This record gives sequence, C-alpha cells and structure tokens, in this order.
Amino acid sequence: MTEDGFSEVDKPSEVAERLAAEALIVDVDGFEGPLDLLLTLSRTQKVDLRRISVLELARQYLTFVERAKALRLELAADYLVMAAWLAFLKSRLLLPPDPTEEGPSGEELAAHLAFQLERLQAMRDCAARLMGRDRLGRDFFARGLPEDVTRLRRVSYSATLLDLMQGYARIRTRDEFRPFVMDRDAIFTMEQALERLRGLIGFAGTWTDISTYLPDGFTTDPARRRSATASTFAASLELVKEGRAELRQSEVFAPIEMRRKD
Amino acid sequence: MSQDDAVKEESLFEAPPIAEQERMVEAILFASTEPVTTKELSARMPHGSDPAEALIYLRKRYEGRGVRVVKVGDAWAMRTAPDLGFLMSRETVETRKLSRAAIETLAIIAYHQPVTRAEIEEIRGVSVSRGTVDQLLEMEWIRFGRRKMTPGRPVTFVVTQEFLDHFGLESARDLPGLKELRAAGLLENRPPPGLMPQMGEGDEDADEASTEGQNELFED
Amino acid sequence: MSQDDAVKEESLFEAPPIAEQERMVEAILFASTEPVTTKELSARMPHGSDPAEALIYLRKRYEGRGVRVVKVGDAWAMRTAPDLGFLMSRETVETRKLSRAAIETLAIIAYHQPVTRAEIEEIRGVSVSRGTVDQLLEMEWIRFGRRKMTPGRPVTFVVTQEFLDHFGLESARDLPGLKELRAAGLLENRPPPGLMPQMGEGDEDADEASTEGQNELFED
Repeated sequence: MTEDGFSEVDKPSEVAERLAAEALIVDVDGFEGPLDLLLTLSRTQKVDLRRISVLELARQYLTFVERAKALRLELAADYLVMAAWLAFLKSRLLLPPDPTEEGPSGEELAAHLAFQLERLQAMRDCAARLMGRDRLGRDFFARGLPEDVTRLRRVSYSATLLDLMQGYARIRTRDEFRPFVMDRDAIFTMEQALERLRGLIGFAGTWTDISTYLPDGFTTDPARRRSATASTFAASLELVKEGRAELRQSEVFAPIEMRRKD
Repeated sequence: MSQDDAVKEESLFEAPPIAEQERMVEAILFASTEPVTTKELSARMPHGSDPAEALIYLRKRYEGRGVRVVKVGDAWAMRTAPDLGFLMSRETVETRKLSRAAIETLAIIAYHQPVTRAEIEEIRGVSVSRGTVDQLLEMEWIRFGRRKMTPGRPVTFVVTQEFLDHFGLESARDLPGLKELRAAGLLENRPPPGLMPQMGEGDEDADEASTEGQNELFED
Repeated sequence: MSQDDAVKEESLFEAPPIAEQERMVEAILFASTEPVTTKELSARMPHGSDPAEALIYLRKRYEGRGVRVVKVGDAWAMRTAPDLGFLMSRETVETRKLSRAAIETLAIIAYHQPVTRAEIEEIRGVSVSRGTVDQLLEMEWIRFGRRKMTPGRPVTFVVTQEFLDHFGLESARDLPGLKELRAAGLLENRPPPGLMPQMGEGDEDADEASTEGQNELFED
C-alpha cells in the first residue's frame, strides 16, 4: 500500500509536488546555480516572495540535495555550499537565539535570502519586459536608405575599443619578459626611504603627514610618487618597529602621520 | 523675442527662421540611420541655429504619423511607428539569439548601472561567463563605465545608446518598472549580513585582487 | 465616393481609413532600402487599401518640408529636399580602419600617459614612425602633454577628450586592465570580430596561441 491511496484532497498535489521535485533533480543541469534552484523551489509555496517561508525553503532545498545524493547525481560545489549554509540557517531559525552568539540573527539571514530571491525574480521579470518591448529592426525601423550626398570626401580613420584593447593586450603579452628599463629609475627603494627618514625624523617632534617626506623628484610623476609613497610608508613602519617613531591615521584613507618617539 | 533678435544681429549671418531650421533637422534626421546628437545637429546647421527648439516643433509635427521623431539618450532619430511593424518586410537580420544568462545580465546592467561584475554575480547567484559579457560588448549594448570607488576599483558596465535605440528608450530612466523596483528597494545594493555564501564569486575575488596590482603598474 | 464604399463592402475586411493608409505608406517608404511601386505597396498593406490615393495625401503633406515624396521610375521613395543637400556633406566620410601600428601606439599612450616617444618605442619594441604619431595628432585623439623632467626634457603624449568620446570612456582610468580584458573574453585565442574566419591566417593564429600561454605568466 502506498500512502497515495488515502486522501483524495491532499494527495494529488503532493504527488504533483513530488513529481516536480523529481523533475528538478533530473534537470539540475538546467539551473543557473543554487539561487535559481531556490527560486524555482519557492514557487511551490505559491505565496508572494515577500511572505515566503525561508525555513520551509531551506527544508525543500536540503531534501532536494539529499535526493540528488541518493540518486548519485553529482552536484556542483556551490550547490553543496548553499546546502551547508541553509542547514546552518535552519538551525539558527529553529533554535532559540544564543545571546552570546556573534553575528547576524537567523531572521536577518533569512530576510536577506528572501531579498535576494525577490531581487532575482524582479530582474527576470524586467528582462522579460525588456525583451518584450517594441524593438528596432523588428517592430520599428530606421531609415532604410540612408542618403549620402556625395560632396565632401573626407577620410576618417576608425578603431573600436576592442581594437584598442586587443592591440594593448598584444603588446603586453608579447613583451612581458623584457625588463622595463624605464620603470627602474622610477623606483625609490625602501632602503633609500629608510635612510632618508632616519635623517629627517630627528626634526619631527610633531605629527607630520608622511607624504611630506617624499624625496624631491618623486612627487609629480605618478609612478615615481607611488613608489616613493610605498617605500616611505614601509620605512616608517620599520622606524615604528625600531621604537623610534609613532604612526597614526584618523580614518581610512586619511593622511598617515608620524612623529618622533623619544 | 527682442532679445533673440539682438543676439541674431550680433552674429555675422543671421540664423535661418525656425521653420527653416525645422526642415533642416528633419532632413538630417531623416537621412541618417543612426541617432544624431543636438551637438552634431548644431555643428551641421548654419551658425546660430537652435536645433533643440526646432526639434520641439518637429516632434510635434510627426506625432501620430507613420514615422516618429524619438529621443535616444542625448540624440534624436526618426523611426517608424511600432504599430506598423507588421507592414515591414523582415529582411532585416534577426538579432542573434541571446542566451538566458545574457538577457538577465543585460537587464541587471540596465537596471543597476553602473554595475560591477561582482554585483551582477551577487544578483544572479552564479558567476558571469566571459562569453556573456563579450557578446553584449560586441553587440554594443553595453560598454565599460566609470570604475567604482571601492577597494579594487573594479570596472563597471553601463548600457549604450545602441541599447536605448534598440529598445526604443529615451533614457535608462525610462526602463519599464524602474520606479517600482526602486520603491520596493530591489535596486539597492544590500550587503549580505555576514556569513552568506558568496555566490558565484569564488576565485573571482582573488582574481580581482591580483588584477589590481597589475593595473597599478599599467596605468601610469 | 459611393463607388468606393461599394468596393469596400465587397471585401471581407474593411480597408483602413485613408489617413491610416497614408501613415502606412509613409512608414514603408521611410524604411525601404529601394523605391517601392504602388503594386508592392498594395501587396503589403491591408486588403482593400488604395496606396495611390494615400500617396497623393502623403505627397501633399511633405510639400515644402525637409523631406519629399518623389517618383523614381514607376516607384516611390522619400528623399531629403534638394535645397538641403548642403547639410548632408558630413554623411560622406569614408572610414578606414586604423593601422595596427597606430592602434598599438594609441593603446600605449592611453594606458601609460603621459608617455614619451622613447617610452612608446621601448614598450612596442620597434621605432614609432613620425607618420603614425602625426596621424593620431591630426585625428585629435592624442595631444602633447607636459615635458618629462628627465634629461633632454622630452615631450610626452596624452589622449584627448575626443579620444574618450570616440571610445565611450569617461576617463582614461576606466580603461580595463589586462585581467579584466581577459575576463571579458578579449584575450581569447580568437580573432577580433569583423576579421572572423579568413583564409591564410595560420600565422596569426599561431601567434595568438603563443601569446595566450604567456598571458598566464604575465598576469598572475
């Protein structure tokens, strides 16, 4: 006896659901990653994506992965990563929150997943609407016979961005083993920087932006400036390590300041 | 009007009357298959002309006709009315069939532009294949936009005038449903609250980081 | 008129109103690559339409406009008004592909600006002909930048706003890096579009292939 024989009300839909799940497994190659699969599974809930039960969805997904395993279907790694994460999410949603636990709550994670699904669905809808628009060359047309009144003949040379980038790629990949002589004189080594800073640090009792320590001739040309900035920064760290200076930075990307430590 | 006249008198040659300017804009737009910017119109029309004003009249004149004057980004073009598409012979080249991935990627770029590859991947939940972006670039429906001011300074993608022309859009702001999506918060770049699996990014991240080092060497 | 009505009643579907027919003729003539005969118009328009009559209205509508409806043999076409021909002079530019040397030089300037001629030669591995630089200067894609603070104070080259406009870039910094080129499929072992499969490209291919191997070393 299969349980299918019992109720006439619930079973057909359940059978349909099961058939659908089987079909999903066979079609797993047709999915564009775990998020796509989750979106498809979520349709069986037949509710607005905003009111979707993420817990139920996680259960469906894990069942799916279990079945795929039972059928010895090979799932790509990202499907398994998602399965592991959903299992984690499921436990977070089911267990009472542990106040000592760091990080976002199960609800927050679930809400974000729901958001991702809704956003993906929205983009799919947009794509469909976009492709369904009246389109040039199909629904509306440009002038069929552009006129050229032959008067002025001017030669114009053209190139596309692709030409340009391919040209560049061609050169760069051809030449890579050749040392770049011109690059070398643009380098200010850390040893040079350290020597320079050691000489100057004695005068810096107040907080001073380390960029003011860049040597002459290394401040305008971007390549030289970059090299000098990097080596000066590295040298300043070295001085801090030696206990001869202190560094500070008020916030990300703010100037880095140094002063002598007595 | 009197001020206009004063300006006109200042220029050596008087600009043609607006009705004449309208004819000129009409002829130029008519003769070109590609959209023409007002800047280009200005350059081609006699000194002192005001193509923007002429366009207002011209557009009105073609309202409801078999051919319309349409705005495409910051350019203008004449296009047949969409309801008459059935009359046209379909000798035009059928655009290459776009894959589902390409269509979705295109929609994401259009609605989220400027958008980085990582953001596209975050939305689609899979990595974006090279071929997809390549195809859209070759069709000239997308192009590189400004780099993002985020770590790694990744390049972004935006849609092109060809895209707008193809889909009959005046600007990317006229994309269907854009307002609703924005209102629903679906165009926000909401960062995952930690611990989310970084879908589709995987080794791409490492890639980006090493790219950056190279870029720095290259650019200057 | 009464006879017309009788004709209409005979056809299964009523012909569209004449104003609508006029729109149809307008759209067809506009989009056609060739002049169209009334017979062809009839065949394309809904059953019972009278393109000859619609043409009379359409012709009248365009009288004195920037565009005219003209008869070419026994067919019809739309053309810009002859007195506005002077506006079309820009339409006749002959476009030629930029030479490989010019493209490479341009690419180096774009990626390395400001860059001296000696540096360009260093990177390309061959000397840069005066003609190439002059051509790029004349096209206004490059211009002279600041002199280098190195012995001899050589002039440098930088790209121009025209260059950025032409290539749809907002700034030279938005040029993709090598890794990004590859991610976009541009470093594939594949000829650029437009130069698809052609005979006698064997050498080229071998070149590209060996290039590809080197890429790997270079980028990572």
